[in-house]
Amino acid sequence: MRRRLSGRALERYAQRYGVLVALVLVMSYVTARSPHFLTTANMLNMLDQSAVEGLLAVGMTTLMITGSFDLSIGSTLSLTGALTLGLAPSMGFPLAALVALAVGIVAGAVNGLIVVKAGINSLIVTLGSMSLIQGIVLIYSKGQTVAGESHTHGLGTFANDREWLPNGTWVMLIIALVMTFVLTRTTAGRYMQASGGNPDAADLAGINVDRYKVLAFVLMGALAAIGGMLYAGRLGSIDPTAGSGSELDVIAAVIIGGTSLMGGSGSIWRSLVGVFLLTVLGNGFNLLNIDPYYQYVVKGLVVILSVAIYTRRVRR
Amino acid sequence: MRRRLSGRALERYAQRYGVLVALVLVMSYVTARSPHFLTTANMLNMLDQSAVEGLLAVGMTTLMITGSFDLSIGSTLSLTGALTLGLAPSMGFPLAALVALAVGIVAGAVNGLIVVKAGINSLIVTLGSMSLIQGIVLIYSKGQTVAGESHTHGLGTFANDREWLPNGTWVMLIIALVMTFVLTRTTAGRYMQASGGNPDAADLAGINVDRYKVLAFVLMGALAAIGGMLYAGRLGSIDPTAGSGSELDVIAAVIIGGTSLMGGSGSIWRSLVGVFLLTVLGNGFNLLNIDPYYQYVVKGLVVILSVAIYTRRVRR
Amino acid sequence: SSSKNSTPADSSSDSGVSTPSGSGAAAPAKHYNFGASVIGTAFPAVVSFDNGLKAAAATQNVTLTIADGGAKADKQVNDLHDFTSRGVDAIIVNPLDSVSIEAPVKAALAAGIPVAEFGQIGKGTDCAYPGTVGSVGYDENGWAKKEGEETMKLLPNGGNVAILSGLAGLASTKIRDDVYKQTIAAQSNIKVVADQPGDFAADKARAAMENILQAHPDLDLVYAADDTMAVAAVQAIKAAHRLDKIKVIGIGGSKAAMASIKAGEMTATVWSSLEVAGQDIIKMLVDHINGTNTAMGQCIQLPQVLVDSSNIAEYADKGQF
Amino acid sequence: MVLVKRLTQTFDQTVLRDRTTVSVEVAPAHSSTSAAQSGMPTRAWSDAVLAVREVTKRYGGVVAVDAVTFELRRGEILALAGENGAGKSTIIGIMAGARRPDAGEICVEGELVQFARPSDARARGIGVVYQEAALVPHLTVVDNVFLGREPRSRWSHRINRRAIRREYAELCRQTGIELVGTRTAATLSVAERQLVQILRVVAIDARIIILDEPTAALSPEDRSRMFDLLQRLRVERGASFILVSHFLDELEQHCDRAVVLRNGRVAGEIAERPVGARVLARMMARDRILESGDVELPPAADAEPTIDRGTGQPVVLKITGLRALGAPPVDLQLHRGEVVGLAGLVGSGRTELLRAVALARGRTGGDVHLNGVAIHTPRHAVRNGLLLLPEDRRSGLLMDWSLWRNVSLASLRRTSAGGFLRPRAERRRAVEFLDRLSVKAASPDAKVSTLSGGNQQKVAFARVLAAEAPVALLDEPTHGIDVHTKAEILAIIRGLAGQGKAFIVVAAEFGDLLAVCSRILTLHKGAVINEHDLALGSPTVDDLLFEAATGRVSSMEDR
Ligand SMILES: Nc1ncnc2c1ncn2[C@@H]1O[C@H](COP(=O)(O)OP(=O)(O)OP(=O)(O)O)[C@@H](O)[C@H]1O
Ligand SMILES: Nc1ncnc2c1ncn2[C@@H]1O[C@H](COP(=O)(O)OP(=O)(O)OP(=O)(O)O)[C@@H](O)[C@H]1O
Ligand SMILES: [Mg+2]
Ligand SMILES: [Mg+2]
Repeated sequence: MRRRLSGRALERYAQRYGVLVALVLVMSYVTARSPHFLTTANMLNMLDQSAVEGLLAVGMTTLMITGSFDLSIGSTLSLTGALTLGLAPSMGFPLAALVALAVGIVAGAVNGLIVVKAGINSLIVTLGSMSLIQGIVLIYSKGQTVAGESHTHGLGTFANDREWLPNGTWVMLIIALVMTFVLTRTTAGRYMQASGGNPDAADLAGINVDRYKVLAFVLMGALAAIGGMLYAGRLGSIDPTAGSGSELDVIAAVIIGGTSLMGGSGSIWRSLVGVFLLTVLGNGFNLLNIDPYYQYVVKGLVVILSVAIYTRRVRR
Repeated sequence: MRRRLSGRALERYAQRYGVLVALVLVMSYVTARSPHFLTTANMLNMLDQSAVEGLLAVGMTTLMITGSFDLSIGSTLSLTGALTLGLAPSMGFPLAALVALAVGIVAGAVNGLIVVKAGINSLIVTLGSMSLIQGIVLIYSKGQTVAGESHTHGLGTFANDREWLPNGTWVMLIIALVMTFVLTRTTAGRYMQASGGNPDAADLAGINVDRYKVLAFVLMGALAAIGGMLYAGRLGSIDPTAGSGSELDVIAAVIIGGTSLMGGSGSIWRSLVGVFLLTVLGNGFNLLNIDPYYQYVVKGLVVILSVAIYTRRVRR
Repeated sequence: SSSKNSTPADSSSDSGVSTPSGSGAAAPAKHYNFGASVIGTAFPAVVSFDNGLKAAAATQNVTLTIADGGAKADKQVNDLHDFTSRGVDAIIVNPLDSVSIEAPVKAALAAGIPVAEFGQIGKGTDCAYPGTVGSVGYDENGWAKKEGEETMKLLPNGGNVAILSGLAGLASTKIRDDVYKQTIAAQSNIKVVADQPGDFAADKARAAMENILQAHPDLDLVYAADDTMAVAAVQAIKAAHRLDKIKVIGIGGSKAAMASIKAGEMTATVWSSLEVAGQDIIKMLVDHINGTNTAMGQCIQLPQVLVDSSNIAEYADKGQF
Repeated sequence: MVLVKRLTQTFDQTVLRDRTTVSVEVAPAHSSTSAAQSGMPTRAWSDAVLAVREVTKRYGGVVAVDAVTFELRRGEILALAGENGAGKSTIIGIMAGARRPDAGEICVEGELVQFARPSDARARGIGVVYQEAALVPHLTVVDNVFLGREPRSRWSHRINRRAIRREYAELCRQTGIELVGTRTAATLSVAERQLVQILRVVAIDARIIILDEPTAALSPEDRSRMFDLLQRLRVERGASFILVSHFLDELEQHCDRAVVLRNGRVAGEIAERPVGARVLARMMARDRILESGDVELPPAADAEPTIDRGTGQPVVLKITGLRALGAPPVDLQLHRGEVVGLAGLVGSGRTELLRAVALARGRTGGDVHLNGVAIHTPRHAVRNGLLLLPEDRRSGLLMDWSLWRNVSLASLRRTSAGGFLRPRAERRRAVEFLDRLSVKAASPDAKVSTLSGGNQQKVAFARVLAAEAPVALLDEPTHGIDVHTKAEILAIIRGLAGQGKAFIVVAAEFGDLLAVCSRILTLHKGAVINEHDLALGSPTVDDLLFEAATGRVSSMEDR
């Protein structure tokens, strides 16, 4: 349980930058194998592709730091995306976006309140709400793809015109920066960390643990909603199952980034590196013409290995 | 030492039998609404439908007791089912089953060894191996449905002829009983619980924590393999993605059954009640012809509520 | 309202790859890199299409990259952008969602990469996307309609029908469910007594069928939205010893369904050769690049065949996935 | 209004002796119950700094605190004494807002208060050093100390790190506590965690400071430093203190008054100095003492104490050149029937040494041989008969398991056949050991998490006893144990040594070492600097303390 300070510097660096090492390794390999990889266009491409997942990863990192999970974000993304596209024609984009945001926040708040007030584990609560929200999406969309004329309704700002960094990426980066600041520099962030790291200790220190836990859920919901808008803006349409499955990818990216499953610590930029690693992987598969079936194999190996690079067995 | 029965007996009963209460509530509702529900045929039906998931739940409960998860069981199920069906024509069912079992065991052992030796969290390891094994299934099956003439190759023993309890159900029940005995009545079971509940303490007591953790993974792999055979036997064919998604259902059932996410405690019969609860729900949906979209909503609510029934927020 | 510009597929649909008429393919063909973005390579039906692509690519000296959309529209959009980044010679898209691919397809076209589509025909828009070489398509509406008509034929005196629908939220689920119901609505004595999801998965479909059988002792016909579910339904009905009273029809023409029809268990299915679609689309693009057929906006519709006991002999080994 | 208040205050004082009528008499208009319901503080019945009245807390059938009434006066140090499980921590939890009472009232500075959460108590100037230090493992020492009251900018709530660092340095200077601020809490020892908590109550400017066994893990030096600190806070800030400790001489020396709890009830009060240790001990356990007649040390349970160093007896544990985490190499031979003590200050490396021996963790060199067999893994050690009682009982216990399952964990082989458990025999055997240590619990089936701190410690010790290992390394076996049980435990250790078992014992309280050991080694910064053979003459506690603190061997000249 206790370890010596001395000589652990290397280990700590490995911990801190391990995921970057993994990323650099994968990127080097793809660069060596494909001339199309290390181009501005392709890089912008990948940044754009990472925007939605990156946004979700920011929320998930914060949430996991407070000691919870959210499996319902995929459904929430579908719901808010569908709402944005569905409502924009009648009420205009800004209002539709506001409605979607409100819905995301409510979804997050309900999840959080159930977790906190009923004391049920977040995994099972959000497994339930994943299904529940999926049902709502299906009911709202009548099981059909919701398509909007995005460009005519302001959503187009998120469509990617690939000239320079697309707007979605900017949104993601700004939110990531703000949240990094909040987590590392403000009392709210500190209290979130404490609430996840040791709720009893936080409680005894006078911190309103429940509030910070719910807050993280609300943030997650809000970011899922923004993610839904980005998604809708980027694709111009959204099918009722659009987001499903993204929760596992996001959780994988966050864990690859080294955020603790036990709560209490984590870092947003490393989660983003994790997201980017997965994007690069997908990009590399397409550039290098890897057989789809082997893609599954390679992806599995990379996920495990990139964590293994920097995980040292904790000495008890 | 004084022995007095505490007045918290009721609370403890709620904990122990809460999932049964949830089951009874759901069953009562469906019974009241459909005359076809409470019939022997329908009950046998549901038992049969629960067999594969029940088997997986036995393994997952044991695994979660030792403090780990396995998200790769769906892929393993597909793989072993495909192998059984694919190999049976050429080498006969017994040998094919043996190969499938060996593959399941190897998959479990590899997962377990990585978790234990590299010290990586089981969630991320099995998220990786889920993808990896899925790739192997696709490569083996060339992406096609693997079909077998099950009855001619011995697998038919698992096909359901619905005369009396089908063989698959027997297999599941016997394994569940054996594992219940192992967990509650043998030193190995106790050591597994200790390894999950507090690895440090188990270590101090001289327990080979790593061995028991790996053992639970191996068991999980073996049961996923048997589940694959049951699946293949029941349906006579298997898609490359047949098992995908079942891991979340199984985990939901196990948590509904009250097994701790933190490891250290859990009960197999309650997990089976959890599985049966979900089966009853699906059955009720079909009998009552509930709109598919609302099924998602109801399922989500039932999952959350059935846990809420017996979860008490820890009192100060 | 689908527009059919030309239907050269008819000629080649029966015999696999046939030498395309009029294309000068005698000289050693030039080598090309094609990228194909499909909705998911883990779906057996898509794999049949892929196999057609691969077979044709091999004969036409095309190196094919297949990107697995994993049933996610955003992944597919990424894949398409990646192909454009890489600068492939042509792109084949099997869209999960027709709207979302608009932007990446436009980007590809802007980069001078020809695009062809394999997908659902008859969405109410033009058959092929503007600017693309063309589209080879199947017709979900047609399939469901055919099965609806078959139902009316099988139940001239009316009866009770159960539907096993696909995974909620997928476009084909909705079409196959709605169009079927609209079709049989023409005959008022046919009653849909159950409409339950089987999620295109065998185990879910089997369980749903078992449960529906409990609730409806007077069932006459089961319509499954694909053959995987239809075959699972047959098993459930057989186990309940009611196969003599209940007819089962499906969609897709899978191997197992063909075998089942041959064995006299399943009643009917609709078949369109996805493999041929793969071949047609490669040929369309190669011809376009070689300049042998520069027509834009071509539209090829795959023929649909209703397979039942009457023609099973002919189709028994044409089952796919 | 002011007049009314003054009146009631004097009135309170007069009726305090007859408490049954207070609530009716004092505030007929807004009775205390209505105040409780509305959550509004109202006038109260005591002008003491802090007072509790008729406070009751039940856990199921267990009444942890039963109608307890007492008060804390301005500037005093009040001792709260009682055996393990008497209810001390529970009442403290209630005063801290961490637990909700089932009945009763709390009054702070003459105002009736209701604490919904710890922050409420904090806002009233109540600071608590908890028995089980609750720290956030990933945060640093500094961050833990200032958790919840970080200096921050008004707008962005940005934490002013520089100010924190400055304040921390100032805090260390002021308290004399030296603790590297940048270490993460997860790396701290039990004693160090306790120091963090002490820093915290000073940092939050608490006026009412409640300390729940703050000294249990501290070395004598840190203890006296802590008491100096309390005196200074009393003078400089006018702070008042409630102190829980099982070191009765400590209470005698520093406390102005004492309240003694027994089975959740107030068993008695000692109203003025000196708070006699003997009287305290008698009050805590009147029933038992009346029977045995002896207060300080009940007679050894089993056998004659063996002060003989076991020469001539075979060596059971041989440690050669063992380096724990880079500390200087240690050589040690433990003979059959011998009890060897390790004396040292906090951080002197005792825990690391024991862990390196028993768990092979942190070994950077050297060998350990147990009866001639080299030990490489913890499993290996346990199998060959070497067991470690860890310093941090939480790391050794399964908190959600029943008592008896915890006790039997290391000795399942004795009550199983061929890998099959015999639960009834297992439970019976475990209960024997629990009884021997008089563990107080609702039932052997209760979860360990429901036990009081001292009783948890007993369960951990019972496991080691139940394993009946030939060699046991005991890291703070008497941590948090009340005087009576402590005497019993020491007697048990001596008794077992008489039967040929061998022990290495670490105890913060050097008196305990002197009472139980046949040989004592003093450690300073990881190195063994002296060895005392008690058969040849016993050193005093002060001798040991001098050596441990200075690293110099005590001799006549030094004294
Ligand atoms: N991971 C670590 N990082 C920094 N210092 C450490 C770490 N682990 C242990 N130490 C320090 O090593 C020294 C030896 O610790 P150890 O716990 O063995 O001392 P001890 O004599 O048992 O005292 P204590 O009463 O604190 O248990 C202490 O100063 C401790 O704080
Ligand atoms: N959460 C709980 N559930 C059930 N019983 C409890 C709980 N907390 C405390 N108790 C019981 O209340 C009684 C008093 O416990 P408390 O912790 O106050 O004792 P203590 O005087 O602090 O003892 P120690 O000296 O060992 O710390 C004990 O019998 C204990 O078992
Ligand atoms: Mg206590
Ligand atoms: Mg120590």
